[in-house]
Amino acid sequence: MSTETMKKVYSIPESLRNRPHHYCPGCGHGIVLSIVGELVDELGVRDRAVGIAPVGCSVFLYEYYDFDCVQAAHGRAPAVATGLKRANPDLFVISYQGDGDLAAIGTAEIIHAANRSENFSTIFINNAIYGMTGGQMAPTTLLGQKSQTTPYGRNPNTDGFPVRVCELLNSLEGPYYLERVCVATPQDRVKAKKAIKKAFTYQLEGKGFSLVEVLSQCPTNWGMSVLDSVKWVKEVMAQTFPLGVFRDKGQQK
Amino acid sequence: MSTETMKKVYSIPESLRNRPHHYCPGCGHGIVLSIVGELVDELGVRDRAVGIAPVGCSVFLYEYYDFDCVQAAHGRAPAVATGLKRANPDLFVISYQGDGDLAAIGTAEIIHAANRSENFSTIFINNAIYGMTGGQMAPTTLLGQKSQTTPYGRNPNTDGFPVRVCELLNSLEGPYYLERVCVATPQDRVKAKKAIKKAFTYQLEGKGFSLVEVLSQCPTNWGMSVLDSVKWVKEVMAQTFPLGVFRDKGQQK
Amino acid sequence: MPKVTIREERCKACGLCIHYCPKGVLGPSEKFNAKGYHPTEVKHPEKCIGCTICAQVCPDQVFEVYR
Amino acid sequence: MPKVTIREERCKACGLCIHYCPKGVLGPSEKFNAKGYHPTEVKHPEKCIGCTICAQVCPDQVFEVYR
Amino acid sequence: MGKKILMKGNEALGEGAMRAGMRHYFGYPITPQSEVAAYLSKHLPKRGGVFLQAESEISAINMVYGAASAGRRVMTSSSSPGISLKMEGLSYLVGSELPCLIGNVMRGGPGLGNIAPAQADYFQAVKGGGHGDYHIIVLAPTTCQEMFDFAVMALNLADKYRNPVMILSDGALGQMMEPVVIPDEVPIEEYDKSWALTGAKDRPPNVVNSLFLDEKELEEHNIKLQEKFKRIEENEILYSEYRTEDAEYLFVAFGLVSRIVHSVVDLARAEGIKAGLLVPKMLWPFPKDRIAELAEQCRFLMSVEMNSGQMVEDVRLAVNGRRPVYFYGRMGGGVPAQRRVLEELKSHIEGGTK
Amino acid sequence: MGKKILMKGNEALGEGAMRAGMRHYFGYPITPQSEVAAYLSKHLPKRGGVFLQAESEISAINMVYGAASAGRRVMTSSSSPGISLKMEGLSYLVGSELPCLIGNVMRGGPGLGNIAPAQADYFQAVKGGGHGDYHIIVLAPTTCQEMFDFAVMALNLADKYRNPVMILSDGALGQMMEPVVIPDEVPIEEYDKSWALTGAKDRPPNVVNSLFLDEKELEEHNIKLQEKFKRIEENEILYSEYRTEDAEYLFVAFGLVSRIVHSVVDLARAEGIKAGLLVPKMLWPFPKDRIAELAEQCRFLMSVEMNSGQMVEDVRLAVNGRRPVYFYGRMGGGVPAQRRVLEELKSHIEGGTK
Amino acid sequence: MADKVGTVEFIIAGFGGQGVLFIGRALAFAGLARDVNVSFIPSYGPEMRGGTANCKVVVSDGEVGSPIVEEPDVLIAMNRPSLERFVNTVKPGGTVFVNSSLIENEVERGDIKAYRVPFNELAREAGAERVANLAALGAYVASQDFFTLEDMEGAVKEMVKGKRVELMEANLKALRAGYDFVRNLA
Amino acid sequence: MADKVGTVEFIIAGFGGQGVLFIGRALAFAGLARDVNVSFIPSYGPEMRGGTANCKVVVSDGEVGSPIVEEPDVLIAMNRPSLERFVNTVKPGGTVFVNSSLIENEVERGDIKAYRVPFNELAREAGAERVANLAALGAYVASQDFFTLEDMEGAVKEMVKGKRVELMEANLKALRAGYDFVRNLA
Ligand SMILES: Cc1ncc(C[n+]2csc(CCOP(=O)(O)OP(=O)(O)O)c2C)c(N)n1
Ligand SMILES: Cc1ncc(C[n+]2csc(CCOP(=O)(O)OP(=O)(O)O)c2C)c(N)n1
Ligand code: SF4
Ligand code: SF4
Ligand code: SF4
Ligand code: SF4
Ligand code: SF4
Ligand code: SF4
Ligand SMILES: [Mg+2]
Ligand SMILES: [Mg+2]
Repeated sequence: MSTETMKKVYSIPESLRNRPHHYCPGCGHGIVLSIVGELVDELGVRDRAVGIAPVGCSVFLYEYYDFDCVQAAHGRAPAVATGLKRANPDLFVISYQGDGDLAAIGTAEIIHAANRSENFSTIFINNAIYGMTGGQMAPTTLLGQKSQTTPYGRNPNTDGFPVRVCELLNSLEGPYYLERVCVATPQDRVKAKKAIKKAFTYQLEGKGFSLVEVLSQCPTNWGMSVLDSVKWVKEVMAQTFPLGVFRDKGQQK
Repeated sequence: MSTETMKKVYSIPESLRNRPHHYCPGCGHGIVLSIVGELVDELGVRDRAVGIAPVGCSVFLYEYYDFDCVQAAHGRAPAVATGLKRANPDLFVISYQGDGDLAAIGTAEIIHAANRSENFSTIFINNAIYGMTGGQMAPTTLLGQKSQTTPYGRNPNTDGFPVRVCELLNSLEGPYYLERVCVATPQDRVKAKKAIKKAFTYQLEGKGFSLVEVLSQCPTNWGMSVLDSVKWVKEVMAQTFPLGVFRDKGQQK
Repeated sequence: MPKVTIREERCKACGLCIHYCPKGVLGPSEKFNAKGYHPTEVKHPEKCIGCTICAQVCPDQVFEVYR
Repeated sequence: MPKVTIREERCKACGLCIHYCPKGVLGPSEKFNAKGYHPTEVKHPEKCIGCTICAQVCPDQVFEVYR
Repeated sequence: MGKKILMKGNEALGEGAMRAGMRHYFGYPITPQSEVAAYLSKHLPKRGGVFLQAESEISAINMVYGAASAGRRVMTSSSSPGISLKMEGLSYLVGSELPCLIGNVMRGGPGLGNIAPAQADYFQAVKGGGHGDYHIIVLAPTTCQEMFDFAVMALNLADKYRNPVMILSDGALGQMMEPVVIPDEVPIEEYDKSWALTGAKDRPPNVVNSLFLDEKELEEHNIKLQEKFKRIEENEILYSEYRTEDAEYLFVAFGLVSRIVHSVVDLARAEGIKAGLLVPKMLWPFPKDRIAELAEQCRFLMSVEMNSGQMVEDVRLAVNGRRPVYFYGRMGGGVPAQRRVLEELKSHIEGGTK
Repeated sequence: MGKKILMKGNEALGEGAMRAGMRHYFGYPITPQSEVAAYLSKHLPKRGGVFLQAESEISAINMVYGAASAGRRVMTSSSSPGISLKMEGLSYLVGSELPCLIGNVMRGGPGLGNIAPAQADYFQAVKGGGHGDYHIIVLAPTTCQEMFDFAVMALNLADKYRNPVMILSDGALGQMMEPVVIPDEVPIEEYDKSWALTGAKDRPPNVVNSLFLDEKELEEHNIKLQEKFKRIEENEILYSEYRTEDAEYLFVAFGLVSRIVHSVVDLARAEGIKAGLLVPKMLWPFPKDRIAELAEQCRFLMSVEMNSGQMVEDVRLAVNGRRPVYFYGRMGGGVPAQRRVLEELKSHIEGGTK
Repeated sequence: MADKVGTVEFIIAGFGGQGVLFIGRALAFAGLARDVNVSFIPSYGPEMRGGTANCKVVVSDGEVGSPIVEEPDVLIAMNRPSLERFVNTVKPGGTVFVNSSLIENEVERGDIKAYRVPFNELAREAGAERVANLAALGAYVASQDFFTLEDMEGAVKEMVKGKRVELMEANLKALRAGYDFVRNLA
Repeated sequence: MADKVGTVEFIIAGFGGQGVLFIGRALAFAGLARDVNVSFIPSYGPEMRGGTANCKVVVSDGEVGSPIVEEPDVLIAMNRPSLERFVNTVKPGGTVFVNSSLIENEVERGDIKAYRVPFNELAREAGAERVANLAALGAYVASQDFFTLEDMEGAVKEMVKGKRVELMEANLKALRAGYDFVRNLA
């Protein structure tokens, strides 16, 4: 049977450009990229979407999304998103940040955007490392984890504790929806997509600030094989960062 | 009876310089200043104390404390304290911040110092306003409260919610001790002093990060009489910012 | 007899001491101090019990208390 | 019959599709692609059930799935 | 015609920007620019605009980045230390070619300094306080009226060149009140904004970006920017002159100081000294050709500033050795006194034009 | 004697600082300076020091402020955008007269730019990217050995003058490996630190501060700072020369570029063109007197830089119109090619010294 | 009433709470209403809170050059530190208004005209000590012939519009009291 | 074995994972051990991840001027894009090493010497495809007479000390295989 007469049940989303990206083999960023593309297609918002590319491994998002994009300074995506959305509330704003970006240099920006409940959606890629710069400690690096700047393992006495972003933001009144997911297995991927869809839908409904934290494998900087890395997400990382819904004002009613 | 033969039961603490300060009449900052001076005397740490003066109404602290002092850039007192304490762990470091300083521009610094459980004490003056610059909205300004930049009252939809610093930091693993007090009445002042003493003692014991939040009247920028302002602290402000101990690792054991 | 002294040039007339003194010892003076305020003065020295409350609530370190 | 196609020049040989394909349809090729990887290829086309799992777990948008 | 009202310089800045179509303000409080925010927080909502007090100056400049990306006329303002915090953002704005207005109401430095008027951020504004090769257009008003007028001009220029424009004023100009004529109609120039992020509907996606990982691409991007800067230098010079026709001694001064020196010129002339004054009202681009021209007719030049000598370097570069260029300045909030400036002038006349 | 080992420039910087007694490092990751942090995170703890990865560049520079207040030798490092974020902190450090070492491993700009080597932060470093009147000492190494040596020198100078010192290198110098001789003994100079915050035991309290609300006080403070800057200018000039004795055409270049131009000089001489090269190894203070002197003997000067023309302004100010000063530069990470520079030189020779 | 004002430069100084900026702004408003050029510049401080305050005003038929008054024609000193700080900067031939309620010192210069007026007392009589600044303004008006009392009343009404109308009456009373006091000296 | 090396400039280029930086560093280490001057400069990218990589090495008896090699004496091209990008920059009279396992193209320039060596196959035979870079290094060593095979073995041992010692054997085997391959061509 030739492909012409068959139904295409999966192909690269229309909201993504048909060009290869530079993520490493097996990187969680690539999977989330597909999810965002699929959802922008499904929700039919491509022509009012604005993607924000942060500084980090996802810095080239603007080359992958096939819709309007802006590249934000390191950590400042929430401020840029705020400016965009306040300037034009009709835009559908997808902010995207890594853990160094969001939970270190950009701590103030994410907290205050969440506290003002700015009406945009944040996808937060927690890979427990600074990926792009070659594997330094992130705020989310696990205790004992080695990195370029914790060569002897992260020590809570000198380097602090892994920052749990959903829990931190959940102490604020502003956020509308907060969930932590991962993309380690096909089943996790389904849940992650559902969560991001919810975040997007809430934005379309004008509900305010949503954030979906994705535990995301970085085989390169974890120094693991891809298969080990997805296992590590489930078995190790999720111990420190439990999966689940932290806040869903849409369900409270 | 002449004063010579009497016991002096109160006079200006030795750790404070005997010179007038510039705080407005009735300002809570002035009361906390006495408390800090009394405690530095009582704990006998004047000769290894370093006070940090933030940018805000307390910017001149270095002129009031009679011990070593450093003036920090707006919001960065926790970073300066970290540098000092890491450089010389024998120093007794008293960081002092206003609510604009700590909970707006300095959000990232306080969160990460707390998360690393840096071994210094923070006194956090929450007066629900930017005092020094003439009364703009602070992160802690109450909903509906008018200020120079919320002339129509703080609106959660555009200006966000009052940030509860103790609650926010309590979502982190790092802090050792967190308490919220006020200095509206003589009784409150006693509790406030006890709390700050605890924070200081924990530092001397090397326990890590402590913060005491003080709800503090700013009659000038609240546009109230001094007596109304202390009433407002108790009756209105404490509704949004409940007093009490949020974390005390010393008591958990 | 307990007693308070006032460093009147530091007083900013906020009134907290007057308000919280349990014995009504204190009150505002008629005159101006160098800062332009009417400083607190001891109106009823005989009533003072030396409780230090005035000193504690005073934001301007005006008082010395003797017992 | 369900079917997958592979845009082999995008593949980075991470192996996720091979690992997660419930039917063992996929495997690594011997040859290099332009990026220097041994791309995934369809080893057992007849076994494919068109479940799209490969496409979903692929970080590199390599697959098209037909049913 | 318009109406004439008494306004603070800071208010005039805010009002001018609003009249020029600015509807989005993002800022963080700092003295002596607070009245900009106070004024706009009151008036922007009434005109359907957005006033947002950001959590920091950094956040504010990045909100500006976002709103400018969306194609809106947008501004922020601050004072010296707060402006320093915006340096990364400023470099990004230029790199991404985003128009916006930035007000710097300068105060004494370095560090926390004080809140008195100063002009010590000249280098930062004109040479580039942020990283990389860039320029911003820098306007230097001298009156409250110009605070208003230049805000309008700034927003027009920003859109025209897709480049940030800074209004470099100081605490005195910001705090003082003068009558300001608010015209009924303000000349808002419209420029193409098809680059803005409005949603990729019926057009290819737009991208706002300053990242060019490939060295060749980044170099091309830089060349494009440099060409733009050159175009600006050719088209946009702004200065005024006072009694220069026959001046033998040329003062150069900007902002508040130019008004003081204006009075000094009169004092000098009254004593028979042929002094004149050139006031750059745009600091970048700098009126270097005109200064070079005037240098020919003068014995020497003298730059008077509220700093340790910054603009004087640009005057020297313009004069290029033709004539001596002297400097007189005050720092830390000190304002040059007329008599003192006059003395300084005379000392150089007497000392000969060494 | 010491031992000779192969090191990256970034590592040599870190090692040099440690050898000079730096035991406190506060930084935030950024390419192309990451190896400084990687190296120090490994080695500082072994030597009883503190390596702390801060939550941001701003936090890092303020931790430096704290540790410097305590009287310790301390450093931070970053690259262009990260350095921009330190501008407020830098102005505070100078204002409070705190010694420290700041490494800028420059990359392409403006904005996010790229991670290729560049020299476009010259103005920021030399003219003052932060607010207020200030200067920092700026060292410009040209080899991995100088990355090491200048780190030592920087920490000595910082303590000597109670002023921040910057090492301005670039991505290529940071990433390249060369043999570095690590001497057995490093010359650590000791200066008075009685101003440091060590606890007011048996002495009056010390205060580290840059706030002087009173205009007169702030002006006095500034005058004191300016006097110090003057002293530095008088004492601390650093440059090297190559074939300048009889040079008719003088190149001026710093950092990596100076090594390229060094080769160009040989190429030119091989063709009978009398080229020479002056390499400022300290950019502030700038070797202006020597350049002015050499200008007398030359037909023209030419500044070669990896930017759009920044140091050339200081060369022009030094030459003050005596001779033409040309510029050749590459931007965005482009490195000047030897042949291209030679052509540029020849084109000006042929074009005449207009 | 004169048509031309020439150029008059003012320094008005006192404690933080004494309303010296109000005096300055009132002069500026009145000048604007009379269609002359004006500038007003406060010494602004972080001290919302006691401390001292002053402002500088220029009123002129021509363009206002420097708004920074170095040598005033008129000094209004509401307290002693202000008098001490500024009295020697007054132009020869200038005028000083001294708040005799708070200042015991005499003006020692012979080349300027000094009015000693008990502004606080006049204000207390007018209904509120805090409107002493208006008494000072009134005193100045009485000393010259460009601004009329009506000009100032207009400016004051304009300025206190809306807020604190309850003080309006005391304001106007104090203004007139200061005016009358100086007129009666003559 | 020659005593002097003169000045030799290298460009070594390939895919991200092909270990081209290792080759460059090995040359630099060997040079240091032989007491000549060296410089090594990687093209560093954010791409830890596939993509292309290259490095530049200078070995010289004299001072190293510019470490940025514009016109190499020696090019080692581990993949096709690298050959295409750099082959025309090689100095006339220079040498190119082409990884014939991955590159079908011939070198078209007549003024340089080209060695086509199947680095990947040699490495596979030596025990691991990923040590193809060592085969390339060996091939270069065989083509000149300053560096000896022992020099390179020393450098490699120094570099892999501690980590990945398990690969040491394959490394040294591949080094020799590349060396032998080129020697046998002669
Ligand atoms: C102001 C500034 N500081 C630092 C950097 C360097 N930098 C680039 S990406 C990055 C961190 C990336 O880590 P993360 O946010 O966790 O994203 P990931 O790469 O892991 O997805 C850093 C520090 C920069 N570009 N700008
Ligand atoms: C970088 C920077 N931004 C802004 C300011 C201006 N500023 C001085 S104090 C202050 C806020 C003070 O408010 P808060 O921290 O609440 O202290 P308070 O005066 O209320 O005690 C601000 C914004 C500054 N000095 N530096
Ligand atoms: S470094 Fe890590 S996060 Fe970045 S692309 Fe590679 S695998 Fe993904
Ligand atoms: S403004 Fe408020 S906080 Fe500041 S000194 Fe006055 S009363 Fe206190
Ligand atoms: S000591 Fe007690 S009783 Fe005496 S004046 Fe003070 S508060 Fe009143
Ligand atoms: S509390 Fe202190 S400042 Fe306030 S009135 Fe009493 S004495 Fe004066
Ligand atoms: S569609 Fe399902 S069965 Fe077919 S190859 Fe993909 S994962 Fe395997
Ligand atoms: S998941 Fe995609 S990239 Fe990974 S091996 Fe399969 S096809 Fe290749
Ligand atoms: Mg990360
Ligand atoms: Mg406050």
